[in-house]
Amino acid sequence: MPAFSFNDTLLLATVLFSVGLAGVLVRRDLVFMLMSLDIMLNAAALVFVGAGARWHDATGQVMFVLILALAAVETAVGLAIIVCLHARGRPTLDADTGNLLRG
Amino acid sequence: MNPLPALVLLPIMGGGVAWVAGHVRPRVTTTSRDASWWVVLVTLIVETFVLVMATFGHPVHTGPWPGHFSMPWIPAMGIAVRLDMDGLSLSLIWLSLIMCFLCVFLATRQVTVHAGAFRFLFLATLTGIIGTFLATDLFLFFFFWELMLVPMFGLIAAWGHEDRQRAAMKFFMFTQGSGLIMLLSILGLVITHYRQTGVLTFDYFTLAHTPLSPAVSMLLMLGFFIAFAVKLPVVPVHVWLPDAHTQAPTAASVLLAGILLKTGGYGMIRFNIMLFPDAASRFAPIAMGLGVAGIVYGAWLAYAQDDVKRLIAYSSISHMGFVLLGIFTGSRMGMQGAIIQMLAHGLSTAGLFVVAGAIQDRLHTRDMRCIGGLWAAMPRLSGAGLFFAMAALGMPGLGNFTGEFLVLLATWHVSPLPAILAAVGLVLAAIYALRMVNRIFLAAPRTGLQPVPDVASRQMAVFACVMVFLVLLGVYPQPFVTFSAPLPLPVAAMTGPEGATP
Amino acid sequence: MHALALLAACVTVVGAIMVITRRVAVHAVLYLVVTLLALATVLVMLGASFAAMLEVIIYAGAIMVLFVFVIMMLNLGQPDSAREKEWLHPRAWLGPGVLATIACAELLYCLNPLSGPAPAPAPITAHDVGLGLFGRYVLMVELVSYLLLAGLISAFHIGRNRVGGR
Amino acid sequence: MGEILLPLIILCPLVASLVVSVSAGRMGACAIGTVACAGVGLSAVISVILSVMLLSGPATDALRVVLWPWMRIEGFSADIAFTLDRVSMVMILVVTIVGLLIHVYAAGYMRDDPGIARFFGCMTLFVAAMVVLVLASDLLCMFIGWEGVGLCSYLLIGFWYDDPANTAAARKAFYMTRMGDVALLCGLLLLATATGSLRMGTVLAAVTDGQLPPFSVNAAAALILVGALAKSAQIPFQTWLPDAMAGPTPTSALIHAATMVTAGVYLIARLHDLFAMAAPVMAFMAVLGALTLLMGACKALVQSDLKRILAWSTISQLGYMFLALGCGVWQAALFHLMTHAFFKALLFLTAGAVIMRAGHEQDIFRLGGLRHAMPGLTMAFVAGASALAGLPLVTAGFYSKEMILSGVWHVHFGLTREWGLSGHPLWGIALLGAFLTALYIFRCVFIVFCGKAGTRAVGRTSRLMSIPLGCLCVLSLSGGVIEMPDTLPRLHLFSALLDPGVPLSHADEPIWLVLAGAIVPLAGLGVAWVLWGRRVSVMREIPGQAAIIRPARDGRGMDVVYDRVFVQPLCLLVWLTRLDIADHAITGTGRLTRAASAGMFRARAGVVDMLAIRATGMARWADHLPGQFQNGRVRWYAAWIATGLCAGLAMVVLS
Repeated sequence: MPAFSFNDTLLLATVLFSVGLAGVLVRRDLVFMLMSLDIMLNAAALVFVGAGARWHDATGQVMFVLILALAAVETAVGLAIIVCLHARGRPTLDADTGNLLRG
Repeated sequence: MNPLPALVLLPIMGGGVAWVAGHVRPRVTTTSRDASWWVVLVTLIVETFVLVMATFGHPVHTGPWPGHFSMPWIPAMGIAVRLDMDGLSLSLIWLSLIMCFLCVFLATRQVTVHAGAFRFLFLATLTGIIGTFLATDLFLFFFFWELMLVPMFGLIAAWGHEDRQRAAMKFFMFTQGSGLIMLLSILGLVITHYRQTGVLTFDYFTLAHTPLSPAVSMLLMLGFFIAFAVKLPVVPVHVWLPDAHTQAPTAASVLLAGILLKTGGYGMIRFNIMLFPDAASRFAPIAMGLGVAGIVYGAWLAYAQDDVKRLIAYSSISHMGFVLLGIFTGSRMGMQGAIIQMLAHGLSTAGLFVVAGAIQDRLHTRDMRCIGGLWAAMPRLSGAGLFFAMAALGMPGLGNFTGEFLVLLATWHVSPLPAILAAVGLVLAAIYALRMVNRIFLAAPRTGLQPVPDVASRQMAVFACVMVFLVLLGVYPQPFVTFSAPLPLPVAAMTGPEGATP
Repeated sequence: MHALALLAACVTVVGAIMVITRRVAVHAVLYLVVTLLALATVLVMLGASFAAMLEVIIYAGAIMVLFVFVIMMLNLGQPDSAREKEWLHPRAWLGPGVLATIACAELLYCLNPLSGPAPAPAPITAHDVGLGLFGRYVLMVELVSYLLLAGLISAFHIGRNRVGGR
Repeated sequence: MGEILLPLIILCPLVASLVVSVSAGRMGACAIGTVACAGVGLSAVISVILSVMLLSGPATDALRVVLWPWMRIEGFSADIAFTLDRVSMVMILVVTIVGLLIHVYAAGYMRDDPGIARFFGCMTLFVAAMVVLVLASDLLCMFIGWEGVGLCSYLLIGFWYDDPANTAAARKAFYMTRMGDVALLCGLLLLATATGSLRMGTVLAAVTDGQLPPFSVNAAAALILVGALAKSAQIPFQTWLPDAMAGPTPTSALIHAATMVTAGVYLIARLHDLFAMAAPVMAFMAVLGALTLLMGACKALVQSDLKRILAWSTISQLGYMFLALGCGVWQAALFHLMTHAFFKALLFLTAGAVIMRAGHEQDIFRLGGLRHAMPGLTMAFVAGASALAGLPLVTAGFYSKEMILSGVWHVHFGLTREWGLSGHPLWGIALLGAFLTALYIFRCVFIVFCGKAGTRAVGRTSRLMSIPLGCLCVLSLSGGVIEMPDTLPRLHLFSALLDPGVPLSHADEPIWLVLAGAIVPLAGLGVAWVLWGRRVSVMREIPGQAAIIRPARDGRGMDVVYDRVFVQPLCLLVWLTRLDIADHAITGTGRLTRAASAGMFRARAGVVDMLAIRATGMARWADHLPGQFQNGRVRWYAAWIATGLCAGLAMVVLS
């Protein structure tokens, strides 16, 4: 019996995804949101790889590579923003204060 | 060369040149005529020549009516640029041109800022109007119908008086909303035609022969009727007119009263009576009721107004009630009475608006309470005002009476009651017209007024022309009647349907 | 399910939970690194060794290091812990928590018909991935390069503005 | 030749009017006067020439000129056509000759008035409109004249527009006549629908050979009668004429005595065939005429304003004419119309001269004793007064009134089979009216000219004004000769003139009938002499006299009633609905919705206060939903995305 059936992968990915989602919603600090975001990304990547393994198709891993690239870029830009916010002298990294685009 | 497309495109091109001219040589002094004014004048003169050529030129007999022009526009949908001219549209175009000359000569004093833009919008409205009168492709008709509104909205919103934004918005909302209802019925008609004959076309003549069930034809007819009822202000939906008129600059309100209201009447004749004859006859009692209500209601409210322009606006609602009554009597006499009434109303109300505009330019107020008697200060202007007030109250011997008499006679043929009620409207018309005359012309002059210049003799000449037209229309209307009779739809299907079969 | 697989899955989940519950940013980052490594093991078990390797090198290695570097540089840790505590007041996280659990339950309920028992005997090697990557998806690789370039420029631009103070 | 001259009659005054009004500032007063008089004079001359031509020709022919087709539409055709036959000849002579005399008088009377150009513009336009009305052979063409005359009377009554009372009187006159015109128009519509054209010939032919059902004949006759009543200020519409005295005196003379007010009588006279078919309408007209006759005479008896006395006397004389028309003797009505035009114009012009010389004083009690100051005017006024009273043999009024009385005596209305109204009671009322007429006119004569001296008269009446007075004196005294009652030498020139076919003379006319008609005016003169002639006026001693006179004097009786019944509620209603109801509704709904949302917001705010801060966030959300929604907080968006996700999945789960 293989170590990890597709069913389990989905189970794990779902849990990870919802944990990441909770993290994004709960934490008001931008850094924590970024991290939770990464968890969610990984959950998605996991599903891809799981599917690839299940149907024995390399595409899963190709998508995995892309997600990695995406995560990299996303983190880079996120951190740049955080650095810029911090440099601007904002006391806290509260996501809610940055709401200039209010309707 | 076929004059019709030139007739439609010339004003808009002239407008463009006027706009450019307005920018190139901005207005030097208020009195001197600037470049854009001359451009407008030249455009109008050339337009008149083209119209003369169209009127007396040899009729091009390709289409069912004298003037015809057709060019495929969106073949896939069966939409073509079809322009057809018969007596009715020709006479209304002549009226539009007279209105424009009237505006150019008399109502240009207060347009000092952005004169070029003002002239462009003015001529754009004229294009929309002439297009509406000529288009016999329902899509093209709708296109010109909407084209008419936008520049007029601009004119009112930019050059209007104190409360112009609200008035312009109200005007636009009303006419635009009803226009959309018309679009629905146009599409409904085209689709039913397509389902039955497999021919997808917007052409007026082929669509006229679509066999419709009574319910569907009544529905489509109502769609058209609502759009034209808002334009020709019929009582419940007339609310935009008084505001639009009081806030519009003189030239715009002359154009609005002179011609835009007539497009409503024209539309009713062309698209209600001639397109859905049986539905129209079934709808006639209600329409005549609305007409009579309009007459009495308009006159009633005109009496209570203190604002000159608002009073004139309500009086034109009352006159348009006659037009509606005449159109729906169903007989040719009623139709011709309505057309004469439209022509006469155009002339008399435009005259009244120019007089009111002149008073407002000189005294900077429209409130009759604080305009004292003007006869002593401005005998010529007051004389013109008196003449046009007499025309407005339907003095026999002037155009309005001829129209009203024919409408009343046609209505009497149908049933005496609406005719009597409409005749009561005549008494109310006398009441408000004379009340106006006795408050601003024949009244004790207000003390403390600095001397006000009277109308220049040149402008009086233009007034005189309009007066002559009115008297001619009143005393010798026969040529106008034969000239502006709407030609009936050709019974046989049009020669070769324009629409492309998909 | 094999014991080792279970262990890896638990570590991943617990790590993720610890990430979102920590008050101090540095602890959270370290937990995140742990989670990623656990995830790599899961990937190995799925037979995607190449993916696991990438995960460890790029994700855990590069991105998380960047995270740690930024957090350390901006010493976001200590002074904010009191404020974080206030933010983590139950009233704050109750709503989203409930929301997340609902989402998770629905996902689980939906996904179970999809997963069949079928086994995955042969692992997918780097060779297959390479073929796929530069075979059918060569265009996507180019697009990804553009994405990275865009990310680079924007990160540089945002970062640089700090000096200008605009 | 006639074809050219006939339109000229209309063209001359029209051109004169145009010239005068266009040249408002530039022409001098006398130049304007001459142009106006020339215009009217020319048309008078032409009408005389044409009349002579007509009289020389055979009796029945008429000169018909069709200028151009007015309206040619299927179902209706009308054209601008003019006819000069015997009836319109009489009327055109009256209008143009009396008009000319009044214009000559007015040239002198209005010389120093600044608005003389506008005055003569309107006067000549009036004559032109009146001529159109008289000569029109197409009822619609007549309607142009009919309304034109109303317009000119409005402009002339409100001539001195500085005083709002004048313009109010002018408007009142126009509204009243306009109501009648609308009724007339409905009558014309009825006839046009029935007969397809409004040419008098076709209409009368269609009516006489019974193409119209009796009901519509009666309806048409009734509507036309209402139009005529309004124009001639009879019972229901009589309040506007006394107020119309606000205009200058020549206007009152021309319009409100000689021509316009008699237009109704002329119209009915021309359509007598139509009215002959409508017996009930004739009876109603006769009764109405009699009532107006009495009411006018009583009112005139108590007036203190000289011009108002003459106005009420005009109304009562018109009552005579309508009585005659009602009794079918339209020739008598026309004859009385002619003589009335002469002596009433004379009275008005003399009154105008008297008022002008007495410093614009119109109250007869303050005038007093003017016979020494202005002997000529006194003689003219007495001549007019005697003609009005109808003193026997010597005045025209006598003959015309005699003709009416005999006509009324012999009439018998067979309204219903058993009940018929014979002419005798009407004759009695007419006789009483004659007595009252003599009474009030000689009361006026004695108070103004005899008695103690009132205000001092200044200046002399210019020669220009006295010539017309002289002519009118001659006309009003000798005018009646051409039509003698039978007992005297058989001389029926006038009725022969009108329609030679029907011999009017009644063989068995009792002699005492004529005598009664002669004695009554003399009796009236005597009683007036007793009451007001002697030094001490007996009238003042009669106790309780004030009680009777005061309500009637101000002549506001019917006016007050009309005002309270019609005008006040109408004005109130108009004021109430001055805001456009439809407009009000639409702007109202707009305001309503805004108020509702604000109200809703306030209510929401009250409830939410109790909840926690997030709840207050929700309240703000209620006020401006979209703004609140995009509040810029990233997590807020994330939360909503998550909710969306849950919702989507829930749908999948549940379906």
